[in-house]
Amino acid sequence: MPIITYRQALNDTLGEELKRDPNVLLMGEEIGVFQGSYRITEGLLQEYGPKRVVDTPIAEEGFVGVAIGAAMLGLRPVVEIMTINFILVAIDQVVNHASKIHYMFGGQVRVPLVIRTPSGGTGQLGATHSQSFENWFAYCPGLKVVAPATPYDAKGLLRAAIRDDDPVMFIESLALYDTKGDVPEDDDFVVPIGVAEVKRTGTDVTVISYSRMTAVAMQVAQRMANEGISVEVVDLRSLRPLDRPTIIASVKKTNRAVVIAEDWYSYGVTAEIAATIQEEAFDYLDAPVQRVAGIETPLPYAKDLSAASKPSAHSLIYAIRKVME
Amino acid sequence: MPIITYRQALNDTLGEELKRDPNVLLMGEEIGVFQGSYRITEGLLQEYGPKRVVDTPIAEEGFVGVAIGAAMLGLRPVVEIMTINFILVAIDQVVNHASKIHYMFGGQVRVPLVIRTPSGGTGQLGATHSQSFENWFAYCPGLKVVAPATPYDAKGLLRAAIRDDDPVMFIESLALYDTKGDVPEDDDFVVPIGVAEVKRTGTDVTVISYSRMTAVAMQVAQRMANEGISVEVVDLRSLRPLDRPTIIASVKKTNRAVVIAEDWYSYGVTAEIAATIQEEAFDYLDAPVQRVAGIETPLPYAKDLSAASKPSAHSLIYAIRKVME
Amino acid sequence: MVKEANVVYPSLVDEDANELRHYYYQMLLLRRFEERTGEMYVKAKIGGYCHLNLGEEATIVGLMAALKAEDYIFTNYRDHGYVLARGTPPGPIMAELFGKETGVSGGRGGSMHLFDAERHFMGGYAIVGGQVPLAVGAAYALRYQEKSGVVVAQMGDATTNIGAFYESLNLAKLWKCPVLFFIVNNGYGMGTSVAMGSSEPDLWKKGASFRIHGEQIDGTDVLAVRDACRRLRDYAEREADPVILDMVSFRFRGHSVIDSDRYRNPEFVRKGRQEHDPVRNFATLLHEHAIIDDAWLKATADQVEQEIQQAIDFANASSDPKIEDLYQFMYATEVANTPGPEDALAAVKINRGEV
Amino acid sequence: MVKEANVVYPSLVDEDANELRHYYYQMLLLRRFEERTGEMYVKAKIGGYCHLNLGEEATIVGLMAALKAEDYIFTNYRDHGYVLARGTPPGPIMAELFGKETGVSGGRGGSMHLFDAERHFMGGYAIVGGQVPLAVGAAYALRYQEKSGVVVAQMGDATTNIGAFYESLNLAKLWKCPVLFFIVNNGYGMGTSVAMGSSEPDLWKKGASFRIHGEQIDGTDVLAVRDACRRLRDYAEREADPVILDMVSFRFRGHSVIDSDRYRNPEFVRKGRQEHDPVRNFATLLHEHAIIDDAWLKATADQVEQEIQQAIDFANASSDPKIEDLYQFMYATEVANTPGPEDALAAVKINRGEV
Ligand SMILES: Cc1ncc(C[n+]2csc(CCOP(=O)(O)OP(=O)(O)O)c2C)c(N)n1
Ligand SMILES: Cc1ncc(C[n+]2csc(CCOP(=O)(O)OP(=O)(O)O)c2C)c(N)n1
Ligand SMILES: [Mg+2]
Ligand SMILES: [Mg+2]
Repeated sequence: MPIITYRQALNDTLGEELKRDPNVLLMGEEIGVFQGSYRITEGLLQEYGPKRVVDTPIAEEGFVGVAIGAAMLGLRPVVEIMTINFILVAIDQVVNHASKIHYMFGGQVRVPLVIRTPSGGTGQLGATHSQSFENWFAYCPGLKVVAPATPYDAKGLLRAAIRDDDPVMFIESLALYDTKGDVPEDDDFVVPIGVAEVKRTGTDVTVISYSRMTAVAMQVAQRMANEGISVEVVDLRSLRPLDRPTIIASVKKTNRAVVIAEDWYSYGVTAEIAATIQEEAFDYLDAPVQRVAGIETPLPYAKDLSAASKPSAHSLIYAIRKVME
Repeated sequence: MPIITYRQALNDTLGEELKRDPNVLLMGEEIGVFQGSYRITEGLLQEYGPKRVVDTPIAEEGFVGVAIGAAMLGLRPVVEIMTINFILVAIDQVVNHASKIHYMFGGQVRVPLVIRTPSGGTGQLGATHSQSFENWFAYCPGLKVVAPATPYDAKGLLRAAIRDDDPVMFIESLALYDTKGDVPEDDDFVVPIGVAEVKRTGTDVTVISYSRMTAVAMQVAQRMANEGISVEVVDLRSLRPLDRPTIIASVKKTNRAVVIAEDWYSYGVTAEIAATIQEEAFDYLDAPVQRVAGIETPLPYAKDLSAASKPSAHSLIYAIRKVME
Repeated sequence: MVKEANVVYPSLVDEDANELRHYYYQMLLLRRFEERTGEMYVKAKIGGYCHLNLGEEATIVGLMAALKAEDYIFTNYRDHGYVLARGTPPGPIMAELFGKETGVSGGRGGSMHLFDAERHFMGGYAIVGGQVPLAVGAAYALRYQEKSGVVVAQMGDATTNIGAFYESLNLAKLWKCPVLFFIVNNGYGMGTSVAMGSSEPDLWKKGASFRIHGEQIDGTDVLAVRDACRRLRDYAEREADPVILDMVSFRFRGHSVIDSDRYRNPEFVRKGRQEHDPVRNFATLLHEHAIIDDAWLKATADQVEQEIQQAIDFANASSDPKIEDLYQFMYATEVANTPGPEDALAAVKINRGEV
Repeated sequence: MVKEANVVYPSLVDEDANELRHYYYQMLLLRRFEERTGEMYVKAKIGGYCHLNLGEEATIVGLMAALKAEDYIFTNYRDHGYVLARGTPPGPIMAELFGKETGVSGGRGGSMHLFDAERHFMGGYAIVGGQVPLAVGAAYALRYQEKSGVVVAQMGDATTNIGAFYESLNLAKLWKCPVLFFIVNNGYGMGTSVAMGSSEPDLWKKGASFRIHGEQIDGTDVLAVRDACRRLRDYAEREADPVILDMVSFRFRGHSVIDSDRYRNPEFVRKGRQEHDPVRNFATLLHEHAIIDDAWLKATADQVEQEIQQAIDFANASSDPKIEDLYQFMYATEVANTPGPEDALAAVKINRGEV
């Protein structure tokens, strides 16, 4: 399998799906002429032309709505929202419309829509440009929410998302774009939506994570191995549907769990995972599930404060040690 | 103490605060000429005039932003959003601006703003008109989120919210408006933000809830008493800040906990409470914390399906029995 | 941009008499459907929020007379009349209001969320303005797929104050989408008059910031509506260009069936209902031109009554959606870890206290 | 609505020479501040996103010359020049960019979130359009409190496509708010030209749907800007009526310091920078009128250089915000169950691996 970046995996997949299905089109701000704020769509306008790669005005509510309406008539729009912070102006369209249309109208019409957007943020992006809202979407029935951690999953899940007939929120991460990994060349390879993966097996403690934090967890697991602690890493990959059986099976084996996510601590993704584990594996737990997540302030800009506000390998190690006590 | 409805408690408090402070003003759709979609503002336009009671066009993003900007210059707007479902079009203003302004600008300016809105819904309101999003706001640092369950708390918390210098989301419930209870006449009575209340003491199991579900919990606690099960009811009242000490103290006493909320099950408020309890009272728990919450679909309209999708006294009793097993 | 002078039809010679009679029949059907719906609501056969089209019959019937089968329609919550006039039988519509499995949305939607895919009726959406970008998207898809047809974005007057409306105007113009922005201007958004809500109360001028042509039309005159819609529909399709139609009509009752309308002067309402009744006015016109007579009116009224009664009977006789089907329409593409019928039964039993 | 003819100033006799020199000084200060800021970013003294005002100096200095102390200003993320021209010393601004405690926002905001309450500079907001309703709200408060003054809602050209902008226009007009909708029309929103984004590319006409007067002004001519702003500011205050100013200028570099600007033709950019340089053009004008000479230019350049170097030195010498102050500005009104300095220290230590 060739080794490529996460960015390349996304770019390849978008191109291949554009080629495969004439109803697939890309929409978003700066995805064409500018070639993508984070270069995910680089070269695609040149290759597929302005009908398939559509630069939009700054009107997220409008063009997300347009994408939903177009999907209802059979197009398969893949929308880029520059970062998840900006989806707040379009969230009514996603949650009050896209997520409900199939169900509320008795299954008469489908909304094959993908919304791609990077969440979280490192590097002093400041209070308005570094938030995570995937928990909000994961809360909403009718949506599917995926958040790949590797180039492999990025490709497989994006393909699955584009070929899926429901609205899929596809959560990316700026810090992952340059990471590298194996990606199969097989044209029909997909990663199924709704299925977590044990990315590393272990026996002492289960770490549950997704997206960028899975990369952190994998590094930490390696380090902990040197200290003689065997860490199993469950990568959620999908936040909705949530693959509870895989999480629970792992925790029943290791009897200890740490959940890590980049979002704010209270009411974030880690809350759902911890609550689920205590519910379904209570008798197997040797210690309370530890949660590792972001410090709860609007992210300060100053370098040290900013860096210190986000969960890290350090905080994961701290939590693993705590749960192993 | 006089016995009045939750609606009356809100209406009285709004009137009193309008009278007390000339910088307090009310804004919202249909709050004046129409006298309030749910009659919370009845009579206030007549009494305080159009400068203080401002009917707005249907432009939630715009007028919530106007209220924030006005608050920055010293006004104290109390905004009504007709139901929480409609706040999605204004959520950028609340989360990307109101919640961050004090922190991000180094404390130079305050945003004394209250947003009142009913959440949840009974009675076939359908998929777009019966949602709960208070968990979304509770997730956001910089906001305060309160959700009173009784006329007493409605009055005390609304007063506290209006006199508070931070943006406060004030969550109401359609089904509570006609409920009655004691309300003190003391002009300076407030209920502190950030403090839960043990609304009923008990020894066998703690039920944690807020807003309408606290009313359900209180009824169920009474019923369970007849069966010899002593239920302690912790009413959160504030979702942010969350009064973890009160929750934990109760659970450490009863050793069993059930959390009930009207919102969707996964990633809802109950997840945070359950996660918190297992974290801080793990060794005291005799059984996993049970969560009771809404079934995860866009709410179907049909009467039976609709009613059966929301948590009820029945489901709370079921969970209490389960946790007592 | 023009404010169209009210067209007067001194003679109906160029009209097909059967068609005129059909318009009347349709308007009466809408009128009586809504009145009976109000009754059914009071009888608690219908729940939730329920908004009637009373007073707006000409707007709806005129529009539908102008549309072609390939056109699509997106509406707000005040949607009963549209799907009815588009040709959906009254039975499944009433059944939806009753929340029955035979309803147009399988009982899942209710009054505000009707849908009929077959007839390109693309739904009622209850968030003010939410339907407007969707309609632009449908028109976008028509253009993308090089199909003919136009898309109607129906909305109320007060909806023209929300951001989604303006973003939609810009995108529709910029992307050459054949959209009719169809504003049912009944003078009020709940209790808020047009002038209280819009700094530009001439709603047909609201395209000015977007280079979009707009016209004001007497929405109580079914022929004026039909002609304007035909002309502008064809224009939009031919030129791939959006237009705004400001359809002035009179709201007969409160905002929804539970609104007592206490903010409108009763005399104003009485007069409005008398002068701007599209159904009665059209009957008078047809009568004057000897296109209908009393016997025909009576027979038509009877037929309408019967049809609606049949619809109510149909709705009454229909079954509720099955509890085990609670998750039925959750996803179009099944994936792992989603609940099924047994989960639905188990969960519902708990909520109902049946375990 | 008028598109103002470009005013030509054949003579500067009516002008105060010192004031003219001050404009030049201010524009140069902005120019060099931004150029040095770009350098500091490359040196990693500044992080996050960083947007410069290069090419927009006349727009900013002209505006500030027209505003009064009681006026308020709300901007987007391209905000350095505004707070600088409003009179905030360069030191605390640069310190904010460096993320220092002495910064105008205490190091919590950064480049996109400057603030100076004392000078009524009400912040940079980085969500496109988000600042616009806030500005209307401030103007609303002025009217409510019966104070004089106006509020500037600064934004870029591409911001005029978002819903919040239109809702704001409607509310400002309806509620008689003295707002200057101040559009810095630099031709692009990132890589998107005005014509690609707006169906009405004449941005000054975008008030047409709201009965709001608009004008287009040469944003590279500091005197034209000042005069238009004075006139329209006074109009807005006197009539309690909003206005739109479409300030045409040229963006010298990419959208932000990390944008390589590869979508604009290099020749186009070269020519634009040559022809539409507000600083150089104004120097030429003053030179021609013998208001300045080479010696003065040199002295001014030196002074500016020194001031900015001092600002950089100040920023470098300043301390980072203290870790224990992480929660410091969380709430204006303290309530129970909120974390404090010890919690901050404990949490940060864990994240940093110091425990
Ligand atoms: C975003 C949003 N805000 C508020 C509401 C509540 N609401 C429902 S209908 C309505 C009035 C709409 O008036 P108009 O557009 O004139 O349509 P009409 O009801 O007169 O047909 C309001 C405020 C809503 N559904 N959505
Ligand atoms: C709601 C939202 N969408 C997208 C962005 C990303 N973004 C930041 S600036 C910008 C371009 C704005 O252009 P313009 O308004 O012309 O201002 P300029 O940068 O040219 O000064 C975009 C798309 C954002 N910050 N907020
Ligand atoms: Mg109306
Ligand atoms: Mg620009």
